[in-house]
Amino acid sequence: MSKPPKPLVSVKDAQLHYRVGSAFSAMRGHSSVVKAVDGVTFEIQKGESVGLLGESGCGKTSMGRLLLKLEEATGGEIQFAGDALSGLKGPALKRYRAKAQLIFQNPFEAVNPRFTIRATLAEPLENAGIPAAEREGRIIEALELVRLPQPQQYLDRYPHQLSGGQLQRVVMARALILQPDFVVADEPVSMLDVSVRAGVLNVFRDVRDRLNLTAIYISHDLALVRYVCERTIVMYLGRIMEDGPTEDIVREPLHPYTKALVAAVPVPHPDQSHDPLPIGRGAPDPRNPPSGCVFRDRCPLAFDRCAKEAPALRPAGSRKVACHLF
Amino acid sequence: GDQIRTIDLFTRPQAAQPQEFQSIQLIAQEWRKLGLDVNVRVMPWEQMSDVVWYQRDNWDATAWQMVGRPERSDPDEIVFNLFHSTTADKGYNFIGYLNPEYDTVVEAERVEIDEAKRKELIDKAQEILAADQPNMMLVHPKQTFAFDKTVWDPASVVEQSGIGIRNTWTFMSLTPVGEQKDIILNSGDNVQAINPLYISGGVDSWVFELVYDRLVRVGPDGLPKAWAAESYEWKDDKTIAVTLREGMKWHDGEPVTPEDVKFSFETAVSGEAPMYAPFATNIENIAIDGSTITFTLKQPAASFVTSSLAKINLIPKHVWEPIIADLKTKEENAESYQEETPIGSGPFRFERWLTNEEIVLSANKDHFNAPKAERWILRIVPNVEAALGMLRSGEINFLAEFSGDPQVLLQAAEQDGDLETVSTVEMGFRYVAFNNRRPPFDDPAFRRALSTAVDRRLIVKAAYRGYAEPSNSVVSPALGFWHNEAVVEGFEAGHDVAVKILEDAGYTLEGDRLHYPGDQKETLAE
Amino acid sequence: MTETLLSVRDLKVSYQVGKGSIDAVDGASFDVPRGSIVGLVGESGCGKTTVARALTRVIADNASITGGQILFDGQDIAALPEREMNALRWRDIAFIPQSAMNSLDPVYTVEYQLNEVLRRRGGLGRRQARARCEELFEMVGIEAGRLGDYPHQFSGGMRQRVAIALALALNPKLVIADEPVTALDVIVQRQILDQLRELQSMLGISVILVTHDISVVAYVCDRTVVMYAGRIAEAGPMDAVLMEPSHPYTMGLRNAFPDLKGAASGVLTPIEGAPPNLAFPPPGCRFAPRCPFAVETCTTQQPALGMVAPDHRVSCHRADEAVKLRQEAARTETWLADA
Amino acid sequence: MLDTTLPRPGFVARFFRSLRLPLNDPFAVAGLTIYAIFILTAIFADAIAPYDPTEILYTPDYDLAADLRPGEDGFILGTTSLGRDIFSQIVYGTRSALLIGLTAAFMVALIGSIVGLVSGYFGGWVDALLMRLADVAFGIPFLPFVIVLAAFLEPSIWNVVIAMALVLWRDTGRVIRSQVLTLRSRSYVDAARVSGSSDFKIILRHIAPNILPLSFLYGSIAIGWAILTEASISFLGFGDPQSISWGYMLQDAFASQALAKQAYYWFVPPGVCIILVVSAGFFITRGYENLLFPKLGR
Amino acid sequence: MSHLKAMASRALQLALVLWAVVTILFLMFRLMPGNPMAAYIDPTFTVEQQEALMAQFGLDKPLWEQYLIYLGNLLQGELGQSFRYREPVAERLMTLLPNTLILTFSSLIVAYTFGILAGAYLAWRRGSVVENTAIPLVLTTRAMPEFWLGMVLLAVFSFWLGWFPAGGTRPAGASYDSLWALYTSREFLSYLALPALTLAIYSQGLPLLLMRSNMLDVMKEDFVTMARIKGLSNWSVVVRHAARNALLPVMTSFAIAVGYQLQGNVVVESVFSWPGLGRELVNAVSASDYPLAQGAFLMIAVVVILMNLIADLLYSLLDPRISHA
Ligand SMILES: Nc1ncnc2c1ncn2[C@@H]1O[C@H](COP(=O)(O)OP(=O)(O)OP(=O)(O)O)[C@@H](O)[C@H]1O
Ligand SMILES: Nc1ncnc2c1ncn2[C@@H]1O[C@H](COP(=O)(O)OP(=O)(O)OP(=O)(O)O)[C@@H](O)[C@H]1O
Ligand SMILES: [Mg+2]
Ligand SMILES: [Mg+2]
Repeated sequence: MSKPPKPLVSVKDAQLHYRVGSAFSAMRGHSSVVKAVDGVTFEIQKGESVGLLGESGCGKTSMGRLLLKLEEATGGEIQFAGDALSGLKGPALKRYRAKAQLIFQNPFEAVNPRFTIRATLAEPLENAGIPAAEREGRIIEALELVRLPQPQQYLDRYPHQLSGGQLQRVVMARALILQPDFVVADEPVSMLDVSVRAGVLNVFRDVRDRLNLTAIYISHDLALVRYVCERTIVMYLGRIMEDGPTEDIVREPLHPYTKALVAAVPVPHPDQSHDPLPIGRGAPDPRNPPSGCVFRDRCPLAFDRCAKEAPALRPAGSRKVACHLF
Repeated sequence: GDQIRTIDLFTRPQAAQPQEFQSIQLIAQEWRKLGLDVNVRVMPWEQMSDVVWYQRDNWDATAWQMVGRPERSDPDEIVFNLFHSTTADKGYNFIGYLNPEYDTVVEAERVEIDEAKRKELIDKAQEILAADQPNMMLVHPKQTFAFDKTVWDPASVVEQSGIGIRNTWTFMSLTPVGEQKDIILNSGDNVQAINPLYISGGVDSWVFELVYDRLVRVGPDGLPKAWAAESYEWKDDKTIAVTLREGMKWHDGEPVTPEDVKFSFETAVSGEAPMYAPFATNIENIAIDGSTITFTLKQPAASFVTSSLAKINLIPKHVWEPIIADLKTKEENAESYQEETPIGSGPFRFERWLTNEEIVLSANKDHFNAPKAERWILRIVPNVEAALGMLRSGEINFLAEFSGDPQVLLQAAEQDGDLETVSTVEMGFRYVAFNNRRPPFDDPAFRRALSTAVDRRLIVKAAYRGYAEPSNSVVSPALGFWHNEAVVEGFEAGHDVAVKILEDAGYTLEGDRLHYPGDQKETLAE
Repeated sequence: MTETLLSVRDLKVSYQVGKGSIDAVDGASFDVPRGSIVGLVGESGCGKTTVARALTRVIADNASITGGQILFDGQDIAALPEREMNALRWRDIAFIPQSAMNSLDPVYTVEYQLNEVLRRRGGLGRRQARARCEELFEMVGIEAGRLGDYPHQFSGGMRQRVAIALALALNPKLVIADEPVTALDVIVQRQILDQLRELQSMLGISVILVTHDISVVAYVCDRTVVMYAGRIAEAGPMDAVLMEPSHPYTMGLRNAFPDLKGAASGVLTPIEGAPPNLAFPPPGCRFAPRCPFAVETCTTQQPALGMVAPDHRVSCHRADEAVKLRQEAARTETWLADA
Repeated sequence: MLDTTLPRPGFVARFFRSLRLPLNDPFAVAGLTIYAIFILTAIFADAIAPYDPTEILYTPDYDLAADLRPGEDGFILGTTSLGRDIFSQIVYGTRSALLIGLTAAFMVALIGSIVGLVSGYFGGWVDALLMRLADVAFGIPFLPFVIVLAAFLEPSIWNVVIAMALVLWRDTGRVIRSQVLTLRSRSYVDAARVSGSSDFKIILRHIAPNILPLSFLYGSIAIGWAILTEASISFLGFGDPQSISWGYMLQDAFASQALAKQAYYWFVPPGVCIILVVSAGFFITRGYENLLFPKLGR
Repeated sequence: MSHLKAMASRALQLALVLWAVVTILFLMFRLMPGNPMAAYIDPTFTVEQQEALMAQFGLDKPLWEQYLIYLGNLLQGELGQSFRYREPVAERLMTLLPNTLILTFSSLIVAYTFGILAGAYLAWRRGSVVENTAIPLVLTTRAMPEFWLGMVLLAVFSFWLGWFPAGGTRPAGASYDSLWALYTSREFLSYLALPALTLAIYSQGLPLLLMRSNMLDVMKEDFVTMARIKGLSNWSVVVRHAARNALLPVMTSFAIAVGYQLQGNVVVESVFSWPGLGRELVNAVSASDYPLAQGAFLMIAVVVILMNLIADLLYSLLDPRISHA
């Protein structure tokens, strides 16, 4: 498969291992390492938007944090526009901060409750050295971009005086105010009510297209990912299971895990399949992942080799799959 | 001259020494009226004595005290050790008082066996001190003790001159009137050690004076009285013959022999009991002939009977000989040796000691002066209020220490009805020591002025609630024979007197502050 | 229509806040037929939990049931003396809370907590209780060997299963499940829902399933009750409500949901605005401020819960125009125009 | 700094606002009122007190004015056994009590906050080192430490303050550290980092304001501790007789045998003052707790 | 493997903390003014005696050498010789430690029993008149200086009512076969009553307030609501579920309170003539008896450190979320 020569983001075998457990659990030998991200490799082209999909705890947020250098990778390499993130310091880091942004899951947590909307939005401008006189204009501009009508009225309000949907737009505005190239959105609508979700998603799609943003959209809901992203990466226990065009994945999932995932998504129609899911019960334990393929203990198709050997992420048609069956 | 620097005046904490503390507050206020800047510094005894004793050039004035002890019934220890030039460097003359005339007088007093002549010398010494005022004598406190008269027959209580009713004689003669036959008394201080070869805290001596006998004891009248000795007799001014009492027994049943006596005195100078050494160094030889023990001295010593024969505890040779031999090979000496059960020959036997709580002695019925009480129980009660409460509730029946206000005690006794109190003028005294080394205290006129500035009667009234005698002599009126009445009577006090002395000596007041006479510079201001 | 187990009539619940009060549930009426699953949907804060808790009569300290009737098996339990109500709890009406983590006492083993119900409330002996525990665990698909574990030793999905086991312990007639799957992943959610459905049909119990996700309703429920701002917007058989919604709010909800089965190019349409502040509700229809079809009467007059089809009730002044509105509502512009 | 185009409340006003005084809790208001009264008394002590608290007074007939009962010879609360005016002592005692209490509180809050902030925010070896230091401080029994310090330096009311600064930052430090840990994991801190704010700026802007009430809470606990400790130290005889404090008055009363003399007027007023000030601190603290951890309160 | 390593690192940590405390103590006392010799000052005190004493106490050696000797002795469990009492510090302190511990524990047990019950009750009755009057009262008890409280109790119950003796641990001259016999005797209880009551009154506030606020906290937890929905009795809900959970942090605060209490004892032991560590420490400090003061301080510090450790352990034992991780 041929690829355009220069990806904007390139992740090679990235790892993020957390050391967990207190002194006491350590005493009983429970001290352990959580491999939140364990050997993840992918590339994102400029202007592409990629969905990061997987169940809770599979390492989606961790991956996002790595990409934004909020967390230092414990292994592997991540490059942004050809520069390794691990080497960024001082002014270079500051420049990167202006180019890569994050949209948070819970808007109520993502803004300082003591800051007015104006102060919240002024912070990145201030850090980027935008003169005070220009800031107001930029703030209004950003709020208009996220379709917050009559932005002026919100400037002196405190976060709790806004609804969730409005606040999430503010969070988006903050991420966009410095006109970044790259945005990571971590489940930006999961805390919002259904009736307002659509609005935020629409704004996201819209802005992405208008600014030609490169974006990663993190979610556990395939329906949402499908709405926003043309490509999807499916993660399980810190690894990539499948990576390919969203429509292909929705239509014909290859990896057994993806199959279950697609089958499990509920639809708002009375007529739908009630067949049991093709996946075992139980939850993945990130502290003691199974040997070989991490999914094998829940996989209905697992065979001997799965226990011995971790499958590599290999091309399979339009996409890549990490499964011995492909 | 220069303005006189701020004078530091030390005192102990109010909680520990309320009267001293209050006296010092009053004195400081009077001195300030003279134009001095006085800084009262409160510190615990150990810190205070560290400065006063080991940093002799480093202080100005401090409250100090001498307590009454039976051995001090002879004035020699006080008049010599406190003021003689030989003790100025590292001894008890920490004030640095240097007066050759005084030195000669007290050197003569030491070796004068003739009482009348010695009395003259002692009087003279008191006069010199009164004139020089190396210290500012304050008061001889009255010791007030109390007991429960429903438990003890008041007639059996003995008042020892200069000491009070809390004394060995009382403990031996207290006669129960009812069921309670235990003497239960209090002390605010912990007992440190019960060791006949170690002079530790004051309370400790209450205990070992009962457990151990001495050849001589100072009697209730302040005069030495043969005790374990049947009798003693000066053969010449360097030889004294002592006859040991017959039939005495150690608490373990062994007989008390002249060998034991000899051993006791020899141990004092053996190097293993440094604190007792000074009391036996003057002995050249001890000879035994039957039950007679003959001490030959290196020099004549007027106070030998009181300060040596009545001081050295008699200890059993069979117990201590191996201990001393063992200690010779070690770094420690006998002072840090604590017997499991101290064995003496005294009127009380040691029973039990609970750290910081109580000590129990039981009557030695075999003693030649067997006590009437059954047990002697010392309770450690650091809280004065509690001690008084305990006396009233019967938890103790003899108040052996009371650092509080005597009026309170009297009032309590009156209310209670069962209590009797006895106040005795102490042979000890309270004073303010001046550092004679440092200006302006090197000037006798200045010292005199400070001393006269304070009306002792005010101190007696305000700090001691009337329970003290104003003092101007280190020899207490309690030692009737040695006390020089004239020095006290001739003492004039008052602000005006003090101002006049200062003016006469050339001190000037500028602004509100006192300045040195002439062109004298202040050399010690920081 | 099957026999009704529970009939809620004009229920009113209000919360005392400071000096004022919030009518969190303001005249809710709906029925729960025997042996059916009824979905209670609505967005956050519309009063779903308040209704669910009111049915158990264990409500917040500052809450009070200010009106209406709760007819359970013909008996008005809203008026029942506390002691009799307590006797009814769990034996007849059980509850599955949203977060099983917080609803299981962390310091006792799961077995202890099952036993507590079985023996104290069910009067079972030690042996019988043990057998029942094992039976229940088998029912919800957990090995009996894990009975002695503490709640924190289970994963989220398993804890939810434990909560289901606990709810079924005394064979209740009605199980109220307050958002039992909201905190769970899609796969686990699906598994739990399958389980719930299976057990419900096996035991023939009735279930009230509180959720804000109409997909969940679509997946398991027989009937749907849609709430909006403390009132019932629409109630009826599940397919009728979902496929032929008669209330503009329900129509809007349908538009706002992404659909994996639908066309890829579909556009989601939000309902602009936010639910009203319940302390100061709008005078007329509570949805009127966000409703693209609102007319004069809507802002002044409260609509009544009227019948649009047998067993299908809607509280909308324009309920009779439902078919027309439905067509209009399918167009995105309808909803944007009103922004 | 943030935005200069809009009028902003003055620094003082902002400071008080950020303390979030619990003005809706009746207890806390009572506490604040008590504080206010004592603070005023301390400030105007010279004007209020009729005498110097250490001056030994005499009656008109030149007798020592000792042991006078309240009201006698015009001494409002009577005199001590050394003839000092109790009312004046109470008034001046306010000064030292507040001086000790407030400085100790300030030190404890300041040091504890800095340690907590640095430790919690930066983590790693700085955290490890500071927390081991806290362990050591936890291993040092406080009252004995003050006694030793009082013996080490001279008796002075500042010993208590120094000891508290040296030892008691540990509680504040630990609590604030854990608070910082949770604050640090808030998304808005990440947001600030992503938007390019420096660590220092984040601590100052986003974290410090949030722990301010907590520092204040620990500060007000420290006020009580300091005053009580000073009293205990005085009682044990390690106090400073030069500066009259309530603790000193209590020990003076007991040294003068107030109980046996039934001189309640010696120890009731200072005792009541201590109880008032310390309880006031507790009341405020509780108001804060209700505010900071609202689920605790009712 | 990692098990052993973790244990070792924990032990090392503890040892480091102890070493730091020991070193601080050593320096503090050595640099303190005052001189142990002061206890011997007497008109008959000679120069030779002074020098002999200095040598005997090792005070003539340089500081670092004294420090090494001190550390060496400590490692062998020796705390040195008391200057004042001329006896081994360890021996002396060991006779006092049981008294202090029994006072501490008995008062804390009373305080915690009362505090927990009252705290739970007040949480249950929140908003009532009882609660509104009780809370300020409790806060006031914590605001009273302990010695003040002690003296007042002494005046009332001992001097005035005569119900309890005024000081000590036993009747004068009474002897017991063993410490155990003493501690289990009725007389001992009457001696223990007042000091323990003083400490208990002072310390009940902490468990009470803690219990109360924990209860209020826990009562809002879902599992308590669930217990209600399950139709369990009030008793079950409040005691089995709410109180049991609220108790956890209170129990661990017990261990830490022991540490605090040991410090507070200093004052109460002086008021009630209780032969304990605290009083000894105060005496030793004012007597510049370094070895004794150091020893007493160290002993208290060790108990405090141990108690902190026990608090940690206790929590992990009592809370299944930690113990069954
Ligand atoms: N700071 C941390 N310390 C230790 N472990 C962590 C930390 N952050 C995350 N983890 C663990 O790493 C794993 C991956 O977490 P992550 O938050 O990346 O998952 P996620 O896919 O975003 O999950 P969710 O959908 O719940 O947000 C989880 O097991 C989590 O418990
Ligand atoms: N204890 C309470 N005191 C005051 N108001 C309350 C209380 N509990 C709930 N409310 C208010 O009552 C309304 C209904 O709350 P309820 O919890 O029933 O909603 P819900 O539909 O369950 O919402 P969610 O989907 O968020 O769980 C909300 O506006 C809420 O703010
Ligand atoms: Mg996440
Ligand atoms: Mg709810």
